[in-house]
Amino acid sequence: MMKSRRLALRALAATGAAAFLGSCATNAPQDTWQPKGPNAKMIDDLQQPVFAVAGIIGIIVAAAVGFAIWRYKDRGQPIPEQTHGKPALEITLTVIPALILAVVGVFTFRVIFDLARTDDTQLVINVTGQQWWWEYDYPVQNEWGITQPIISSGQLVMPVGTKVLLRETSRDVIHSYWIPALNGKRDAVPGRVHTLRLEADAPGIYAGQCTEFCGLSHANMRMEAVALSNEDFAKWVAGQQAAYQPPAEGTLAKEGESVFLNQCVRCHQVEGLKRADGTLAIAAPDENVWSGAAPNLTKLMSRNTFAGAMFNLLRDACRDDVWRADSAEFGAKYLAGVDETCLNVNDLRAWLRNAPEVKPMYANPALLADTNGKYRGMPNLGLSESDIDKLVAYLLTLK
Amino acid sequence: MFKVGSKLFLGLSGFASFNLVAYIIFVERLAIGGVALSMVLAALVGLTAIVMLINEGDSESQPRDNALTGASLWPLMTVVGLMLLVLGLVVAQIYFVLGIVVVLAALAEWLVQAWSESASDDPAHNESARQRLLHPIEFPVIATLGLGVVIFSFSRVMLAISKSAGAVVFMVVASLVLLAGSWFALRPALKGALVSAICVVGAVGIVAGGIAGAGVGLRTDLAEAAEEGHYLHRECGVEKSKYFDKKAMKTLSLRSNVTAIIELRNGRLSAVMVGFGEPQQRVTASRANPVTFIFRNFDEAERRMVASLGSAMAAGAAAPETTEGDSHAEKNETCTQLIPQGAEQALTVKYDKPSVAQDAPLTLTVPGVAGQAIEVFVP
Amino acid sequence: MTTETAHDTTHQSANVEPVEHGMSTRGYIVIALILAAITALEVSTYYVDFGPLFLPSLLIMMVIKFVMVVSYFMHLKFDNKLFSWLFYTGLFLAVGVYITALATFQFFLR
Amino acid sequence: MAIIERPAPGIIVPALPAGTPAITPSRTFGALKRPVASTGWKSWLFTVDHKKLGLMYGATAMFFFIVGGLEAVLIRLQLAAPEGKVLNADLYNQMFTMHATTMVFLFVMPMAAGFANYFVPLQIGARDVAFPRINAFGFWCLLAGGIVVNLAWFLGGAADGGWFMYAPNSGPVFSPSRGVDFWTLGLQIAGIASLTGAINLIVTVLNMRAPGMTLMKMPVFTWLITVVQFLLLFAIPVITVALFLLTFQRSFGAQFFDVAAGADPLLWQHLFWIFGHPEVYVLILPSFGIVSEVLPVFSRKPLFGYPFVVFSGAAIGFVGWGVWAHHMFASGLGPVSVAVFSVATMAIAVPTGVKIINWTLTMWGGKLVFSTAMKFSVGLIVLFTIGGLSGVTHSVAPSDTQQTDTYYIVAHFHYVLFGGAIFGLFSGFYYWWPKMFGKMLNERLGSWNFWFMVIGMNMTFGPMHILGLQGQPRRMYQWTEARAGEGFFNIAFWNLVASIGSLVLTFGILLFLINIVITARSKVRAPLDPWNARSLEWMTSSPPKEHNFDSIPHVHHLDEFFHRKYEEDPVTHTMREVATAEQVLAELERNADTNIHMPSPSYWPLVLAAGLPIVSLGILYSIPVAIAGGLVILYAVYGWALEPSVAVEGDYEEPSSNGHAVGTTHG
Amino acid sequence: MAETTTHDAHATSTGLSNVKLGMWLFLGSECLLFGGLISTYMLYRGRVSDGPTPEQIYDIPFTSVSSFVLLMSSLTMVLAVSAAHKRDDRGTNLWLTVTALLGATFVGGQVYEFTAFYNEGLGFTTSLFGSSFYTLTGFHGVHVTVGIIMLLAFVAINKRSRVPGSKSETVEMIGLYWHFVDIVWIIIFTLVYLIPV
Repeated sequence: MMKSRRLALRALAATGAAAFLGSCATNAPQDTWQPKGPNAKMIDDLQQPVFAVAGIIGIIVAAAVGFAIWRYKDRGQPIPEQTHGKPALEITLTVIPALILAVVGVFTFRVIFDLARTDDTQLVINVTGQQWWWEYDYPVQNEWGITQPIISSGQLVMPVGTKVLLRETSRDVIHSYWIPALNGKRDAVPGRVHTLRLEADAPGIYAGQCTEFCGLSHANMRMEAVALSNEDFAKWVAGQQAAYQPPAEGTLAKEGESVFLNQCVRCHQVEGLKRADGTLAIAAPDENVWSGAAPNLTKLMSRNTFAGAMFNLLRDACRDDVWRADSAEFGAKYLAGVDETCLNVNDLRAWLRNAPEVKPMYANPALLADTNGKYRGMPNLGLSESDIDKLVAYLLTLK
Repeated sequence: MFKVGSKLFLGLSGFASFNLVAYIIFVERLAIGGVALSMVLAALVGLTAIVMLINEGDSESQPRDNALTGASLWPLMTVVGLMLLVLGLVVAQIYFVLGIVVVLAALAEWLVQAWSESASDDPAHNESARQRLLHPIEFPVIATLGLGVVIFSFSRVMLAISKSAGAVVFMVVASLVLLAGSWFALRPALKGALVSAICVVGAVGIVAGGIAGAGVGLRTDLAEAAEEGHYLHRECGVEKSKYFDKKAMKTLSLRSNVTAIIELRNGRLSAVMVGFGEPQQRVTASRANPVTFIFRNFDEAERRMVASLGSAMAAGAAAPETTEGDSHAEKNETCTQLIPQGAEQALTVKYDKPSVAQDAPLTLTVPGVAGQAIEVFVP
Repeated sequence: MTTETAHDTTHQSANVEPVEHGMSTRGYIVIALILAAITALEVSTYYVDFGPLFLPSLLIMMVIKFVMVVSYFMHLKFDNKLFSWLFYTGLFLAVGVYITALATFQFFLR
Repeated sequence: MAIIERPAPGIIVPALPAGTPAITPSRTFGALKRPVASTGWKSWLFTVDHKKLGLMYGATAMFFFIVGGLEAVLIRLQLAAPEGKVLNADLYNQMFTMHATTMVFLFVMPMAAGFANYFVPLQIGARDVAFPRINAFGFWCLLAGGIVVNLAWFLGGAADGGWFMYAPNSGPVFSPSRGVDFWTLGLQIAGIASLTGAINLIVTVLNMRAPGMTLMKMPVFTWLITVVQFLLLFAIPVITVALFLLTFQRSFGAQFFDVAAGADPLLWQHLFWIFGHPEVYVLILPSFGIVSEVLPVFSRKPLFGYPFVVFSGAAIGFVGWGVWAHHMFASGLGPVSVAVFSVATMAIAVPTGVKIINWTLTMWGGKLVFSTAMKFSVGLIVLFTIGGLSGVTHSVAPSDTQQTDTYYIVAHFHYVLFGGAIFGLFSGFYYWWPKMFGKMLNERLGSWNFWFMVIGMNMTFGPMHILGLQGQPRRMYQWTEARAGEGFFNIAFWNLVASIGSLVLTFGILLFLINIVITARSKVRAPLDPWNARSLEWMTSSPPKEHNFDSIPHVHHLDEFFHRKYEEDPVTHTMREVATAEQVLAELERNADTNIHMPSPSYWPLVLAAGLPIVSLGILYSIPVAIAGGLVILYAVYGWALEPSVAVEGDYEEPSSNGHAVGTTHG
Repeated sequence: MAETTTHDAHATSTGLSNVKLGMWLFLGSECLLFGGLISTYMLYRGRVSDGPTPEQIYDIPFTSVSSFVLLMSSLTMVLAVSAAHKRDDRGTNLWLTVTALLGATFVGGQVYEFTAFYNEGLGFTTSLFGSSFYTLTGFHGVHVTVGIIMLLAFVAINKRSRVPGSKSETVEMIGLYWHFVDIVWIIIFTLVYLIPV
């Protein structure tokens, strides 16, 4: 009897208690109960009462069962009358939950349609998922100063207080885009264009993760949405559109550029990068990678992450500095990008040394028969340590 | 414990396992042969088990010397199969496979017959034993084979004659069947032999027709179509192409969430895209990813939409899905069919190279509508 | 049916199982002819332009044919209602579920 | 004694005319005789007895339960700490795919099928199911399917696309191992088992009830099993289509899910979930049925609102067809579809709630006896309620977009399926064990088993609510410290708790296995009516005779057995005993039917089912093998078609002179 | 295959035959199977990334005739059932054979159609239309073929008088299956062949 009560209490702990404690004690970056934008707020406002009602009903049921256990335990009482039920009571108890749900249904309806609006968009960003990273592509929108398309990956940068619409699609399997603090998730389905509204109230970084199982490195396919104030966003746009600055002759970085041209440019595009003969270097990921795309590295060091946001470009201390900056300072800190002192050299070098070892991918040449020899993910390039030194130096210039 | 039957099967199983081991060691591992031999072995072991399990039904002590051995077709069939096998080694694999099938079938029949003949003293019962074991496999196999031959012959006849004649022949054959059936039904006094004779004549006729049809080959338009790939032409001009534009689709069912809808209205092209309030003149298409456009024609004339695929295409790489990649690939464009007013069609295109690698901008145009183009930007 | 005439009809009829559904051979042939006629009409839509009636008329003819075969050839009309319930449950479930599923491909943006 | 009604040897021998030859032809047809043994392993291999098949279903399911459970433990070990190294990503993906597949298709479904097979005929007073050979065929299909699915472990890796196997991730490029092929073909074969079983049981229930048993006098277990069979009947063909499309794509190059050709990956999702959602009810309703049997027995009181329970079960079965897209709220169906399916999903909560209310009210005012079976049933009410309520929270579609594909969902369906389906099945084990084996499971150990399972289950799945709401997605082979957060709700702590809980749970289930062994070794026979039960299955010996009932009882009441034992006192409305169970049985025995015909065992179901995996392997490895398998199938079908359901006399062994049957001893 | 048990000898609760009830349940289930295949086709019929479109290769006159033949086979099937009920063995066998032959004609036509389409450039892997068309009509064709084998097998077994259980009921079951295959074709003929013009 006592045990059963404890059981009932456990039941409460599982569903109900989280509702009361949820708002005060947590700091998990993907908490679904801490909306940071109007879309997520809409969802939160809808779900909190539902959780509360569900908790209360759970308590009532558990209490009723507990009471019955205590009250009607066999203490030698006679076998009771064989009653078969009371229809009136039954119907009442059927109608009450139906009514509760009807009320919930009405509110649900409204929120569903509000969240599906596409006619009040202020900024459109194309988002393309592939195994196991996201590509962000800002189509030309002169009102935002985007006069030529910007292609980025790893971090989605967006202005604060703006109705951003993501047009999602995928290049291979189904992925799902999810920034819990800004909105619910929406699948990126190959062959289809789906929309997702995002809007952030304050500058900052909002974490998310791919939530549709997408193969080996599903767990490592993360995303971060960076909200900047409008001025900072304009600066970011200008920075992204800035012309390519080749490294100075004779530097380590210049040698790195030629390593890049030999190796990396097969898949990775750097806008404005020219070959020795003066022609533009055009990456050909379509010939080497199954998804036909690899992250565009033009302004790599303006981002904080690499390899599908699995690794940080910043050392932990520098990263914490950016993540925990208050709204006023955040923009400046973020736009500072990555410099040599803050660069997370270890992870970057490990990645360049042997990418499939640190992130599970289909890069084993023996298993590529089904893809006509194309990789799924970055292969082991077999770079020498000095090549890696040069490359790191070069990558640091991509800012 | 071990009696004649089980000894035979045990011996066979041993032989098969020896073969399998030898095959794996000397020939190759886990190829078709290995699988087939393993299956044979498994089957033999199973048979052995069954035979032992059911005790073969006979004890050795029973007199069996008076059992008569009947004439048998199966040794002959085995030889035929072996000949096919040898032939197959020389000529073509198909005979080899056929030979294996015939040999196996004949051996199986032979084994069962031999076994059943010594099963008991009573020939009638022996025969019924054989039937109980083999009829379940003989009936369906013979029926399926017979049916297959008739059906295949019939289809060869249909393939050889012209399209309209085909429908007529089809009708005639069916009517004949129906009429013959009705006739037999209405004349119950007809002799069974006559009925059988008519059926046999019919079957022979169809098979003969089939052989003749196979000799003739495909009718001309089919042969041409097969050779020329009629429906693969992509002549993306204003004019109607003979096969490709035959009966263009008027509706496009169940298609949603495309990249852009390209509308032709009053001689103007525009792209409607979700998220953009205004119709656009420029579309961003993600690189190396199949993108789908819907073309809607609101003009009176029949129109088609043409997507240029860029110069880099000619350099090689994968041909887009919509072209065959043969002689038409160098045009580097693909298109919808000519569609009338109010109709729509989808076009799925894959741009492998970015716009910067192209000599000229990638576009969506409509032949016959001058000065209108939607630029496709591929980052 | 006339096939019986040559046989010992008295013996035959004595053995006839109670035929629960009252269709005669003639009845079946009439049904078959009607079905054939509808099929001919269906095919004619391929040659003659029915205009806006095209789709509804084809669907209606399809349903009529379907119901006729089920009711008469499969005896559902004469048989126990339970059979009808079981079969039509499956049928309507299939129609409802699949049309709903296909409809979801239509919504949103064309 | 043979189950087959045949003249006793004593009658036949004198009937032989004098001077009959010593060897009669019929005696020598060993290979061609039908199997007739009623003892020994052959009696199991070729049996068509619904009770033997039920037990075989149960044993198979139990085996796969252990397999699936071990897979689950490995998953939890991997996730106990950040950057887990127990499994690599590839193996982890296979593990969670096979865990779900095994638990759904190879444990809960067959276990429920086992109970259904065993008890539905008994509960309706029938001697067997309508199609005994098809019943046997179904079991062998299930076994063959289970073997084929798991064979992949040894042939290059199991399926790795998740049990939902979303296209295009299940395509040949993205899942290059053979695992998915084995998975599709194995499930296809197991699907045949469900389909044939469904037809069989529906016909049995409709056609073979004891006289007087109207539909509304059927026990609730039988009712809900019938609803389940209807769900299977109509859901299995849908997954069959989906699996065929996938097989054709993977093995023959069809383009169904090839996006470059213009395919729409959502097609798979629709087909899968049109099957998948009814499937959820297929998993849970049998347990609802068991609970609806157990609660009245141990409350000494009829089920409260029997018609409501029955009709709500039917309503769940019906509405269950209109809610599949709630698994796809994040898939981009568009707001109209989402809104419609969201409301439909809320609607289905109502009949489910009705059941919970009725169970609670059944206990209300009763005389509650807390046997282990009863404990599991009460546990189900509470735990399922939690799962049901968390289900309501994500019927609200916008809320679901925050929760779907996170651990919150994992928590939800484990409360529903573990706390619901599996607790129900365990309740059934403890309740019906004496009926099936004539021995009681140890109640003391049972109590320990129950408490370890309750605690382990809540420790494992309770924290997953928190993990999910804190944003931990499902199907991650690793989680990282960087996104674990701090404070009370940090992901690291609760992952560890869940992993420890899974070990507690494992120990609880181990206790059950120990209990089985102890019980099997015990010599104590169970009393005839250990629980003071209410329905027909207890109105026969334990275990039941091969023909179930000596005479088919005439039914006058719901809870017929109870009403034969007790009568209502017209004044006080309390019940008084008028007959003991033994007396009721003796009455039946006195009126035993004289001429009981039982169907004979047969080889063909086994042979037919054996052909299917051969075809499957043939499709994967070599077409000639598939053709050989096809021939086996043809052979079996014809053998079957030519075989009468009751063996002809010649198939029986003649008694030899010393009175022992020839051929019953074999080497 | 129709299974008979000794229970058939007893009266059933509903008074209906087990086998027939089972058959109708099976047919109800088959509705969902063909529904799925037809839906797949409906979704994909217009998706031609390569090769011919439906309108370009469908041969309506031929298909009309072939539908007609299948329809007539339903008539002969029903005559066979009726003969079986009258215990007219000759009539039963005769009409069953005619039904099987008409079915075989239909399947022969389908083999022809597939071969012709293949030559015109529509392979199983050519386009979504091709994959879904061949899958749908192929499944139907397999059903017809199974029906033909059932019919012929029954005739063969019947000639040897070895039909277990009730003969007329077995014929009726085969008949139900055969008619079902026919009504599926009625739907396919309209939805697949006639409508997408």
